[in-house]
Order: sequence, then structure tokens, then C-alpha cells
Amino acid sequence: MTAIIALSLFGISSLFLGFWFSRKVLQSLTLVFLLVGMALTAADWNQELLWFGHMFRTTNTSINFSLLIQLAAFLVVAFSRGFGNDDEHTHPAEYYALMLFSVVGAIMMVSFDHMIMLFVGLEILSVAMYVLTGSDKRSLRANEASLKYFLMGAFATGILLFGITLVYGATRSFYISNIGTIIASTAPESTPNFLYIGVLLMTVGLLFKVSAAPFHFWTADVYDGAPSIFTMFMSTVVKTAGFAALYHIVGDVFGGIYSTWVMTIYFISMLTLIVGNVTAVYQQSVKRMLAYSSISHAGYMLMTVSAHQISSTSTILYYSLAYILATATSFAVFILVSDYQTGRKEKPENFQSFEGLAKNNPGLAFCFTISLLSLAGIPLTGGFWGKFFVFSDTFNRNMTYPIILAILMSAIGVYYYFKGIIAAYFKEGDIEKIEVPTLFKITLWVTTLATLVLGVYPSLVKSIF
Amino acid sequence: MSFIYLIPLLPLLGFAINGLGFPRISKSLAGIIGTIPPLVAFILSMQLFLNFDGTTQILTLSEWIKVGDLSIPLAFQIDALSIMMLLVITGVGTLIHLYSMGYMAHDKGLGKFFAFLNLFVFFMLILVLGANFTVLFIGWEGVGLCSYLLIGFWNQKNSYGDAARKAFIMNRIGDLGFLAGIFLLIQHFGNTNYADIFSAIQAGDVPDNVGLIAFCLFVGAMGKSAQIPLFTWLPDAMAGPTPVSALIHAATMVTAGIYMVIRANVLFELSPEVLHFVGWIGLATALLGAAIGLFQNDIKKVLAYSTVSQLGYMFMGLGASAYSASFFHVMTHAFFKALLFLGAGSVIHAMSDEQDIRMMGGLKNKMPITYVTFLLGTIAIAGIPPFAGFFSKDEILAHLYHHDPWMWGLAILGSALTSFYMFRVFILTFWGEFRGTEKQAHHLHESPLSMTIPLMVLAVFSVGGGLINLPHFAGGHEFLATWLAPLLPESEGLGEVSFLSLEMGAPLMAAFLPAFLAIYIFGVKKSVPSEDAAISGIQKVVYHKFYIDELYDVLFVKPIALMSNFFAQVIDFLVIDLFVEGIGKGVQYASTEIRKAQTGNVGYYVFLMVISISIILFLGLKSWIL
Amino acid sequence: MQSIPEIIRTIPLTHYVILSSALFCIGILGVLTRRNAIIVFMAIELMLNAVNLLLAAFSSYYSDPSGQIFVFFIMAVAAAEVAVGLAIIVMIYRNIQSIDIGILNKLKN
Amino acid sequence: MNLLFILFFPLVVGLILLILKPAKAFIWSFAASLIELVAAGYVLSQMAESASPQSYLHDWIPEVGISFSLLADGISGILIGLCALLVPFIIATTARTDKANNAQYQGLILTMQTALMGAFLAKDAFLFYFFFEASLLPIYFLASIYGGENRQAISFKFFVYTLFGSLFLLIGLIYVYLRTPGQIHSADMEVLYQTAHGLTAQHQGYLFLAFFIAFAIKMPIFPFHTWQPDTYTTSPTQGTMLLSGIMLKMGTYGVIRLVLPMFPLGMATWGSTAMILSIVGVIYGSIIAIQQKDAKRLLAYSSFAHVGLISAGMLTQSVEGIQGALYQMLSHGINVVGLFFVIDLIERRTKSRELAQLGGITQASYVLSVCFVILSLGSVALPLTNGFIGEFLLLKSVFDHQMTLGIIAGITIILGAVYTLRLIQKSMFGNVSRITKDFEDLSAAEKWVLIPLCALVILGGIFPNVVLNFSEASVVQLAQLVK
Repeated sequence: MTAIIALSLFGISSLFLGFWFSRKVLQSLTLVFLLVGMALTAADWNQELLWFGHMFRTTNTSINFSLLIQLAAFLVVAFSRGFGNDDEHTHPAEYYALMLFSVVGAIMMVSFDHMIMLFVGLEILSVAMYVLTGSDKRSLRANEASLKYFLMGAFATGILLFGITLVYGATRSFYISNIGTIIASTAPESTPNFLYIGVLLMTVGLLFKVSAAPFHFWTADVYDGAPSIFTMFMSTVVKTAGFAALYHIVGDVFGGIYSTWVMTIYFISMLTLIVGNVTAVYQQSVKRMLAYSSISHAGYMLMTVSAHQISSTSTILYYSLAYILATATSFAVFILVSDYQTGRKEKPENFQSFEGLAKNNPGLAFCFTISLLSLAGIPLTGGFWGKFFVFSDTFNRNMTYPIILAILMSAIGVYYYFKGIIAAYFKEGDIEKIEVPTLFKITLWVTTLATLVLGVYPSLVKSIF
Repeated sequence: MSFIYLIPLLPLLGFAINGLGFPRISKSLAGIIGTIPPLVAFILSMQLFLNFDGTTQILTLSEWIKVGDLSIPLAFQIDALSIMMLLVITGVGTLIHLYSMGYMAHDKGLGKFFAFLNLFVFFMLILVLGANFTVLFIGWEGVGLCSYLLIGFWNQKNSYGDAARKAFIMNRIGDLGFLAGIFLLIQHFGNTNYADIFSAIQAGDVPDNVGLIAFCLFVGAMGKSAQIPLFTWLPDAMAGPTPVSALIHAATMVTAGIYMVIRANVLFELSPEVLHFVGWIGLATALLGAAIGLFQNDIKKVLAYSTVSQLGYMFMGLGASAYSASFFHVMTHAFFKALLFLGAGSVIHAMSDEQDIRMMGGLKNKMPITYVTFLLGTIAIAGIPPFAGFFSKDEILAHLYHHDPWMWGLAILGSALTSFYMFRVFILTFWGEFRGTEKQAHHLHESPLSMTIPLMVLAVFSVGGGLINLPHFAGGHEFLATWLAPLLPESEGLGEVSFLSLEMGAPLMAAFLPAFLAIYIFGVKKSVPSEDAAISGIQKVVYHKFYIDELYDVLFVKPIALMSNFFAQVIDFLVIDLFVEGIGKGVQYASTEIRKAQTGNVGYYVFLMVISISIILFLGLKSWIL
Repeated sequence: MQSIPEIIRTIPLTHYVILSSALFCIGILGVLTRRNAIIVFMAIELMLNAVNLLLAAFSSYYSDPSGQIFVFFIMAVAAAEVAVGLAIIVMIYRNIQSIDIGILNKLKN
Repeated sequence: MNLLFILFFPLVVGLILLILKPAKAFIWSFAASLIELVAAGYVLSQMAESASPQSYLHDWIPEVGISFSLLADGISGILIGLCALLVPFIIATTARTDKANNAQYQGLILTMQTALMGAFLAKDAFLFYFFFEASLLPIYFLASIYGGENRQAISFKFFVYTLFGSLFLLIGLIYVYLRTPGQIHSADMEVLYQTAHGLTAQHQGYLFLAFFIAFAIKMPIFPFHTWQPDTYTTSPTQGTMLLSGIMLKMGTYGVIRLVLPMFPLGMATWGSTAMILSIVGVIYGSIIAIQQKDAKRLLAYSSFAHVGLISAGMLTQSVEGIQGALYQMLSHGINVVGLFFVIDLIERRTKSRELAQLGGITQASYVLSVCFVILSLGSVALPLTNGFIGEFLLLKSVFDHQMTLGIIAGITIILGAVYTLRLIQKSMFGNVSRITKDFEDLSAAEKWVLIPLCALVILGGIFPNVVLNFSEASVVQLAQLVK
């Protein structure tokens, strides 16, 4: 797994490069780094390898996840413009470096084979995110967000660690492959009870990362307070990594004791669906709406996790991909519009600031619409097939109630996503042409088209996953 | 016999030309274009009649509807019955077309008018030519449509439009019954061809719900032939131009019901209770119509009600399975009622669209031809020998006498009423001195030739029409009966009757006495019906048609209107839609509630997390350990 | 003279589990009850230390070093966390002259 | 290949219009729709003479056994024909209006056509669903950009309501699909039929409900209809035509294609309920229509009533019923497009649809009134009009199925006459009103749309066999599958 080494080096080096180069250069450099990282990641395709004293295992699944994560990071970097208003007082180099580091952490989270890797990866990711969240030092909202994120994150880490410890106590191993076999081999009655507690606590710790209800409270506030670009990062990279880790743990390691955690995930997924969708209806701020929507999507993916099918992995991958593309697109447009409206409207992040977008910016409106449609799971977009696969996995387990609930909730979802479309197309507003950087524009169209392609020809990637 | 197709097609052609040509084709030309087709059709029918060899023949144009094992052909059937109807329709039709050229001369819609008339003739011919009930149904509804169009011909006047709608809708009610009958027939026989059905029945394959079938068909007849309870549209239908009333609402369309029952006599014969029902409905209608006719002052209304009651007679005849007699009456009635209507039309024409007989009087010098012809018509309908009406009505009565004396008695009463009100109208219109305004007085004039010729021709038929089926006792040999015999069941011979018997005498009394009474009251004492306001008591009830329209209004029209608003505004809007919207509102409410958990306080968040963790652990341990 | 692992083993494992669980819960309680960001943070550290203790106990019981390695990792990472966390707290103190987490609820709903 | 062309050609042109926005949008779209009509006509005639269905198969998502398979047989052929036939008329109705050269508008119509065609052509159940939902988007944008007052709320309600319904369809489909044999399941309708037949009566019951609700909302069937009057009223005329003329048929078609052959046992349990609901809708809609003041709204309710009868007829599962339903879909499509166009013409000239304010138009425009009467006669099912054939067969099938229901449903021919004649009289007859007194006669273009429609109404009444024979074989096959 040379990618993480490379990326760490890139991170460090970009810190130094920051002395000489401007933001633009750094940005393109980071993109290049990420591309290299992807290439290195993909190099291990189709060969099960162990690294770093067997603490680290690269399988195709983990590679897919790593690629997804780097893709997400790539999009975020591509969509990143000036941090704050000017590049002088802010330090782009640090931000890019931190992003690279957290990508490293994320990759460790998706391909760990030893608890330490999980923990360290998680922490690398989180600590970097604490910083990025608070990066806008003068904004009180950012401060509050970062403190909340930090406190609750640390708390969750504590829970996770306690869980790990108990599992270790029960199985005498940190190697999850061993853990799996040990659990499988020992008779249920002879396994100490705190194994189960450990499993549950680990699950909880990771559920916090993917912001599943009732451990979702930080999400809305942190997403809201953080600078939009890092919100994008959190809702794509962090979430994907979290899900990969979660599924790796409960699916692969504790698959043998499915019954111990399935009920928890089962109910939590339903609760998450309800909380995410229903709360989103009320939101006036697009940013918060997207925050809740990311909660609700966690709910959909958890349905697959709880279904625990062979196909679940590929479903999660597909869903994450569609979700990453759609979220990145919608956030990108959101960033443009809210930046444009700052100073013009007193609440630049609300739906009102999108009114009349289609008149002078048909392109932006279109991309925004497609991304929202994809999030809402309407055909022609990747989101539809994501939902489709989720439903079909869940049905394989004959879990009828979650399906019914999921349907009601996706109907509700349509309701709040379309608030954006309605604002953009059918409301009167006064938005002149917003000028968009070339790279930004290209990336925007690429993600949009990718969403459509996923919608009409899903097997393009489905065949890989 | 391919020229048979021409018979219906010619009027259709006329309709097409006039319809598409309107209003470019000049009025005179339009009249001619409109009149020629029925004339030619009549000649062709005559041709058909003359060399008809008594064998029923069926000509299939094409498959019409073919679904699964149901197959309905577009087929024509030529037999004694249809030929007779052809003659009546085309014959009377031609005369009325001719008459219309004069009557409508001043109307700018003349071309349209002739188009509609031709269309009507076309559908009527389809109706009688059809070789199965479904094709009959085409004509059946088609004539309904034409009557709708023609009643509402002067549609600027909303009341006319209402009358037209009323006619169409009431017919539709009947049609539903008819349709049900058709479905039942298909259910049992697989198709609706007369030939197949009747031969099947002769072969003994009698559906056990034959009574129901016959009843459903009769419901259709009720609507079409204005029987109780679906008769109220006919008087209103007089809103249409008078030639329309003559052709559609006297001579042809309204008798479609009788035609259909005769056509389906096999079915009806199998269900005596339905026949009985038919008879009594007919009787009730006859009496009601006659009674209402007594006090009407609108000349056309009187004729309309008399039509209703005459139709009642025909159904009475059918009820007594005196099919040929009823058909005989259909024909004579076509003659004299058409004559009367046209006469009335010519009067109205002369009176510049005045229809109230209280405004008329003393027209006999001003318009002699109309006077004479109208008189002949009146005598004919009153049933005074040896005019056409006498023979036909008398034959029906004779059958009733043998069928059910009570019916017979009441029928006699009815014919007495008829004779009275007809003479009343006649006298008030033509005798005494003129009661109208000056303006009307000084352009009173005899109608043009195009109108009087039809009058005269029809007068001749009204006088001599009886010859078609002159009974034995009068030295005839019942031509019509023998002509139709192959299509009809064996009717019991009526035995010999003499002029002196009660059976013979009563009708004569019923014809003559009321006539004299009417002459005495209105001719000698010159009394004139009082103004609407002055009418009172039972007479008022009768004058207002026993308030039947109002009754229907309260029973059906208003409730449906109320229901409509209730459904639209309460059920749809307040119940169903509120529920639908309610779901959305509910979600929004839930949203405002749930988001309150997001207090923004870290401590609180952590607290909730801890709580939920402990719940999870508790449940977990409970389920796996304890 | 016994080796330290032996001494450790003289106390049954469950005691360690109970003790560290108690510590952990105390930490949690601290997080719940205190409003001062620093003290909350210290409570979290307490939770981590509970974990460390337990890990050490396990590893010496199983005479498997990896547990103690893990402890070192936790300590290191915790240190990093402390650095970031204190930085954040300082930053907030700069802005609102207070580190009371109770008044930080601008972001809600 | 032909099928692919039929399916995607409108989309291509539609996208050209949407993206490039050429100036002469009307020419583009109208020409496109005509080409489409010719192509469809060619394919259908091919089928008619070779008497064999045409199909196209290509991998789509092999991983989960979802294929891109199209089928044009007797049943779908009718609806393809309907869709191809109506769209040119619908586009022609925009001639000489502000919408004529509005590229976006025309583009949306054409995109819509592809979505509809796809739903009718699909042989793979998920492909069907894909288009079934995709068709919502263009119509939603049409309605909420170009609609009347309060358009956003209403069309949004329509969108969510129908989408919500179709989600039930989705899970129903997935449920059956997961029970198809093989490691990789299949969503081919034939396979689904077989699989569904194997399910227990109880499951079939639930699935029937899931499917039927989806389609019932689309049609709509009482009591799922409350989105319909508002949507029809506020949508732009062409939108209403698309909705009532074609899109509604996706629901009825879905019932014929999916519900009837898949769930015989479900039908046994719930069929009668569904049929009763449909017939309630027939009467209910007709009665409401009687008192409507807004002409468009009146037509909306009448369409609601008609589709109720169609659904009732289909649910009898008899050949007559299904044939009648198909034929009535065709006729109803033609009639409503004509009727809505007439209303639109009146509205263009008088700026009003209020029946109370209209009247006497026949004096101003003889042709308009004649066409209106002919179209109305078609919708009141007068013999020798296309409406009669359909309603005759439908009523017969219901009547055979259960006599009382047949009679109740039959009341529609009375009530239908009541509200239709009222509509005619209030608009065409009577005295000219303030706004109709200077009512200008039809332009040539308008005549060229109306008169062919009227011709179709009458031809459809005289030569129904052309269509009936076309679908006969497939329907008989289907009916056997049902038994």
C-alpha cells in the first residue's frame, strides 16, 4: 500500500511548497498528488496483499473504497477556491496538506487489518477534520462547530477504544482476521459476555462517524458551522471512510455473530431515516438541509449493512459513489451561490438565495437540479440505482418494514430536495451571471454527467464493484 | 338488390353536401339538394315494395365489431316490416322536406336544417333496415341525436336548448335499458342478429331471463316513444321547427319503439307479463296524454299530447299482441298526425309564429286549403269512419275487447277525449272570428304551394289510408296483416263483428259525441279558454301537466345538482384531499417537533448519546445473556 | 520475588474490568456534568486512561505485548488530540472570553 | 432497430431543442413528431402484415439481470400508435401561439414522448418503471413553468403524489424480481409472470395492492384522484393533453401489462374491490362534472369518469374488456386532445373558460361548433363514433362480469350526456355573451388540427376492426395467461 506513504510524503512536501507557491499552483499540485495516489492504489488491484506487519490488508473492496475516497478528495480540492476571502491570512498549503493527511487516515480506515490501524487512521482523519472545521478562525460559528466536533469526536473515540479493548479481552487479538476466526471457533457459551458489549461499543463508535441517529447530533451543527468546502469534505470523504470501516467491522469481522448487532443496526437505520428526512423538511438553510440529507443517506446505507448480503459491499460502493458525486455537485453549486449572495442577502445560505438561478445561470441550475434529483433517487440519475440496489438487498432479507419506511421517507425526500429545484427554476429572483473558474466548471459538468451516466448505464461501474 | 344500399346512403350524401356546403350553398339549392335524396329513396323503396317476393333477405356490408367470439356485422334486413317502414319514412319524409322548403324559406340556417333532416332520415333508415339489434341501436341513438339537433335548431333561445337536452337525456335513459337488453341477448345468443335469435328461439332455445330481456328492450321503447314515465320530453320537443315535429315527433322517430317491439315480437310473445305491462303503460300514457291535451292552448302542444296518447294506443295494441293492428295505426297516425302538424305549421306560419289558439279563430276563409286538410286530419284522428284513423284505432280496440275488457273501456274513454280536444283545437283555430292582433290579421295568407301540396297529399292518405288494412267486415281483406303475417305470431281471429254490437258501437259513440260536444261548446257558444291566470282547480293541475315536470325536477334534477356540489366541495375537497394534504402537513409538523431535539448544546447531545448507548447495551444484554 | 505480571495476575481479571469500567463511567459522567470545556476534555482523557488500564491488564494477563503497544499508540494520539483540542479551546476563548460549552449553542435546529 | 429509432428519435430532437434552442423550434418539433409518426406507422404496419410482434434485446445491467429489452406486440402497439399519433396534433396545437417557437417547451414535449414511448415499449419490468417515473420530469417542468395560477404547488403535489405511488410499484417489482429463478435474477416480464404465478394468494394480494395503487394514482381511480382536476386545470393545454391523452394510459397499460397477467390470485381477492372503486369513480366523476363552472375542470372530471370505466373493463379480465379498454384508450386520447384544444381555442379568444361567460359561439364559428359537437359525441359514446365501440365493449364486459355493476356503470352514458350537452350548450349555443360577441372564426391552421381529429372520431366508429384485429391475438394470449 504505497499510496498512503506517497500521500503522506506529498502532504509534508506541500507544507513546504506552501512557502513558495500560490494557492492555484498548490491546488493543481494536490490534484496531481491525488491522481498519483489513485494510480498507486489501483496498482494493487486483484492481489490480496498484507503490509506493515500484517496490520494492513489491501483487497479489491478496500481498493475500491480507497479510490472512492481519493476521488471524493479530488473533487473537493478541485472545487476549493479561496479559503475565507483572501489567501494571505489563510494558509492554503496547510489545508491541502491536512486534506491529504486525512485522506491517508481514511485509506487506513478502509483497509486495516489490525485495530491499531483502525484507531490511528480514524484519529488522523478526525484530528485533521477538527482543525479544518475550525479553520475559519474569526468565525464564531466555525469555532463552535469545531469544538462540538472535537468534544463529541473524542468522546466517540473513547467509546470505540473501550469496545476494542473489550473485544481484545475476549479474543486476545487485535488482528481482525484472527478475531473473526476465533469468534467462529469458540462456542457461544464459552465466549465472555463483554465480547458482545465490545462489539456494540465499537459499532456505536463507528455509527457516530457515519452520523447515524441517535449519534447524529453533531452532524447538522458541524456541517453548518464549518466552511462549506470542508463540509463537502466531511460529507463525502469522512462518511465513506466511516461506512467502509463500519461494514468491514460488523460485516467481515463480526459477520459470524450477525445476530448480536443486526437488531441494533436495523432499528438505528430506521431511526436515522426518520430523523434525517423528517427534520430536513423544516430546514430553511440549504447547508443544513444537505446535512440532514447526508444523515438520511446514512440511513439508507445502514439498511444494506443490516441486510448483510453478499451484494451489500457493491451496493455500498455504488451508493457511496452516486452519493459522493451528487453531494459534491450540490455543494459546489451551493458554494458558488452562497458566496455570490453573501452581502446581497442577509441569509445567503437559505433557499431564497437560489431563487431565479436558472434565468442567468442555466448551467448551474441544471447541475444543481441533477444532483438534487440524484439525492432524491429519481430515475435517470445514479441515486435511483443506489436506492434500487439498497431495496433489493434489504428485500433479500425479507425486511419489509424498513422498505415501507424507506419508501415513505424517499417521498418526503422528494419534498425537500425539490424546494431547491423550485427555487432555482420557478421562483423570480435577481441573480446575474455568476463567473465560475474553468477548473471548477469542468469538474462540475463532469460530476453532473457522471451522475447521469450512472443513472442510465449503472453497470459501467457496477461491473467493477 | 344492391341499390338497397342507396336508400340510406342517398340521405347521408345529402347531409354531407348540405352540411359541408353550409353556408356557401344558396338556400334554394340547399332545399332541392335536401329534398331529392328522400324522394329517390322513396322511389327505390317503392321499387322494393313492388317486386318483394315475401322472402326475408339479409345484406351484410361488412364486419363491424369483432372481438373474441363476439361478432357484430353491419347488415341490412329486407322484409315486409322494414319495407313498410321504408315507405312511411321516405314517403312522409319527402313530403315534409318539400314542405320545409317553404316553411323554412326565411331562415338563414336552411341549409343546416336540411342537412339535419337528411341525417335524420339516414339514421331512421338504418334503424329500420338494421339486421341486428346493434345496428338498430345505431339508428336508435342516431335519430335521438338528430332530434336533439333539430329541437335545438334555434339554439339561441336557451329554453329550446334545454328542451333539446331533455329529449336527448330522456332518450338516453331508455337507451341504457335497450343496451342492457342487447347485452343480455349477446350473453345468451352470442350475437344480436334477428335471424339467429329468432330461429334459435323457434328451435326452442329460450333464455330463462327472456322476460328481463323483453323488459329491457321495452325500457328503450319507453324512452324513444315517449311512454310513461319518460314522456315529458315530447311536448317540450315542440320547441323545434314544425316540420321537425311532424316528421320526427309524430310520424317516424317516436314510432321506432313500436317498430322495435313488433320486430322483437317473438321475444315479447314469450313473456306475457311484460306484454301485459306494455299494455297498461300504453293505456296509462294514452289517458294521461289525452287528459293533458284537453286544456292545452298551444296548438302544437295539443298535437304533441295527442301524439303521446296515440303512441299509448299503439302500445296497448302491442300489449294485446295485436301487432299488425298497431303497425296499421303507426302508418295511419303517420299520415294524419303529420298532416295535422303541417297544418298547424302552416297556421303558425300565417300567424307569424303565434301558437296560442286563443289568439286565432276564423282562419277558414283566409287559408282554405289548410282549413280543409286540417279538418280531414281531425276527423281521421277522432276515429270517425271511414277515415284512416277509424279503421286502425278500431282494430286495436277490437283486439283489446277480446284481450281485456277493462283496457278496452278505458281506451274508449281515451278516444272520446281525443275526439273532443281535437275538435276543440280545430274549431278554436278556424271557426269564429279572428282574435289575434291587427298586425297578424293583415298578413294572414294561405301558405305557398310547396307547403300546401304536402298537406293535400297527406290529406288524401288520411282519408284513404284505411284501405291499406281494410277489415273483412268492411269488405276489405286486411292487406297489411297478411303482408306482415310471416313475421308475426298467429293472432286469434277476431270473429265477425257487426255495426250494431257494443264492440262496434262504443268507439263510434266515443268518436261522434265528443265531437258534437266540442262543436256545441266552442262553435255554437263560442266560448274561449280563459287566460292562464284565471285557470284554477283541477283544470289548473291538468293545464300544468299534473306538475310531472316539476316532480321530476324535485326527484332527480335538483338532487343530482346538490350531490354534484356536495361531492366536489365536501367529499373531494374536504375529505379526500384534506387527508392527502394532511399527510404533508403532518410531516411538516413532525419536522418542527423533531428538530427541537437539536438544541445546539453539546452536553445535551452527549447525554442523549449516552442514554441511547445504555439502551442499546441493556437490550443487547437482555437478549443474549439473560 | 514475583515478576510484575505475576503480581498483576494476583488480582482477578474481572476486578480490572470492573475498575476500568467504573473509571470509564466516571469519565462519561464528567463529560455529562461539567460545562467547562477543559474539564470536559479532562473527563474524556479519563475515559481513555480507563481504556489504557484495561488494555494493560489484559495484555499482562495474556502475556501478549500488543495490548501494551496499543496503549502507547493511544497515549500518542491522545497527546495529539490534546494539542488540537487545547488550540481550539484557546481559539474560542479568544473570541468569546469564555470556555463554557453551555453558551455555545448558536448552531441548532 | 426500428424500435430503437422510435424510442430515441424524439429524445434526440428534444435535446437539440433544449440545448441549442434553435429559432424555428416549431418546425423542428413538428417535423420530428411527423417523422416519428411515419416511423411508428411503418413498424406497426410491418407487425400487422407479418402478424408477429417486434422486439429488441440488449444488455443493460447484466450484473443484476436487468436487460434493455423492447417489445411491440398487439397491446403495446396500440399505445405506441396512440402516442405517435397524438403528439403531432399536440404540437400542432401550439401553432401561431407564443409557445410555437419556444424551444424549451417543444423540447420538453418531445422528451416526454420518448419517456412515454419507453414505458409502452419496455419488456423489462424495471425498464418500464424507469420510463414510468422518468416521464414525470418533463411534464412536471411543463406544468410548473408554463402552467396557470398556483401552478407550482399544484404540479408539485402531482409530482410527489404520483412518485409516491410508483414507489410501491418499485418495491412490488423488486419483490417479484428477487424470486425469479437463477443466481442472477431476471426482470423480463415473461419471467415475472411465471414467478408471480407461483406466489401464494396472500402475497399476490399484497403485491396486487402495491401495483394497483401505483397505477390507480396515475390513472387516476377514486379515491386517488384529487391531484387530477387541479393539475389538468392549471397545466398548459399541451401539458393537459399529454397528461390525459397519453400519460394516463401508462396507468391502464400498466394494469394490462403487469397486474392482470401477474396476480390472478390477487385479482381474485382484490379485483372486485378495485372494480367497484373504478365504477364509483365513473359515477362520482360524472356527477361532479355536471356542476363544474370551468370548462377545463369539467373535462378533467369527465376524463376521470372515462378512465374509471376503462379500468373496470380491464379488471374483468375478459377479452372484450381488455380489447374495449385498449380501444377506449385510443378513442379517449383522440377525443380529449380535441376537446381540450377546443377549450384552448375558446380561451385564446375570450381569455375565459367560465361557462357562465360563454355562449353563442356557433353563430361566430360554425366549424368550431360542429367539430366540438362531433368530439363531444365521441366522448358520450354515440354509435358510429369511436367512443361507442370502446364503451360498448367495456360496458358489456362489466355487465357480463356482474350485471348490477354493469347497470351502474352504464349510468355513465346518461350522466355523460348530461354534462357534455351542458358544456355544448353553455359554450356553443345560447346567445352571444359580452366576450364571445366578436369571436373570430378558426384560422386554417386550427382547422387543420380539428378536422382530422373529428375525422378520426368518426372513422374510429365505423372501422374499429382495423384496431381490434391488430390487438386481438395478443389480448387473447394475455387472457389465457390470466385464466
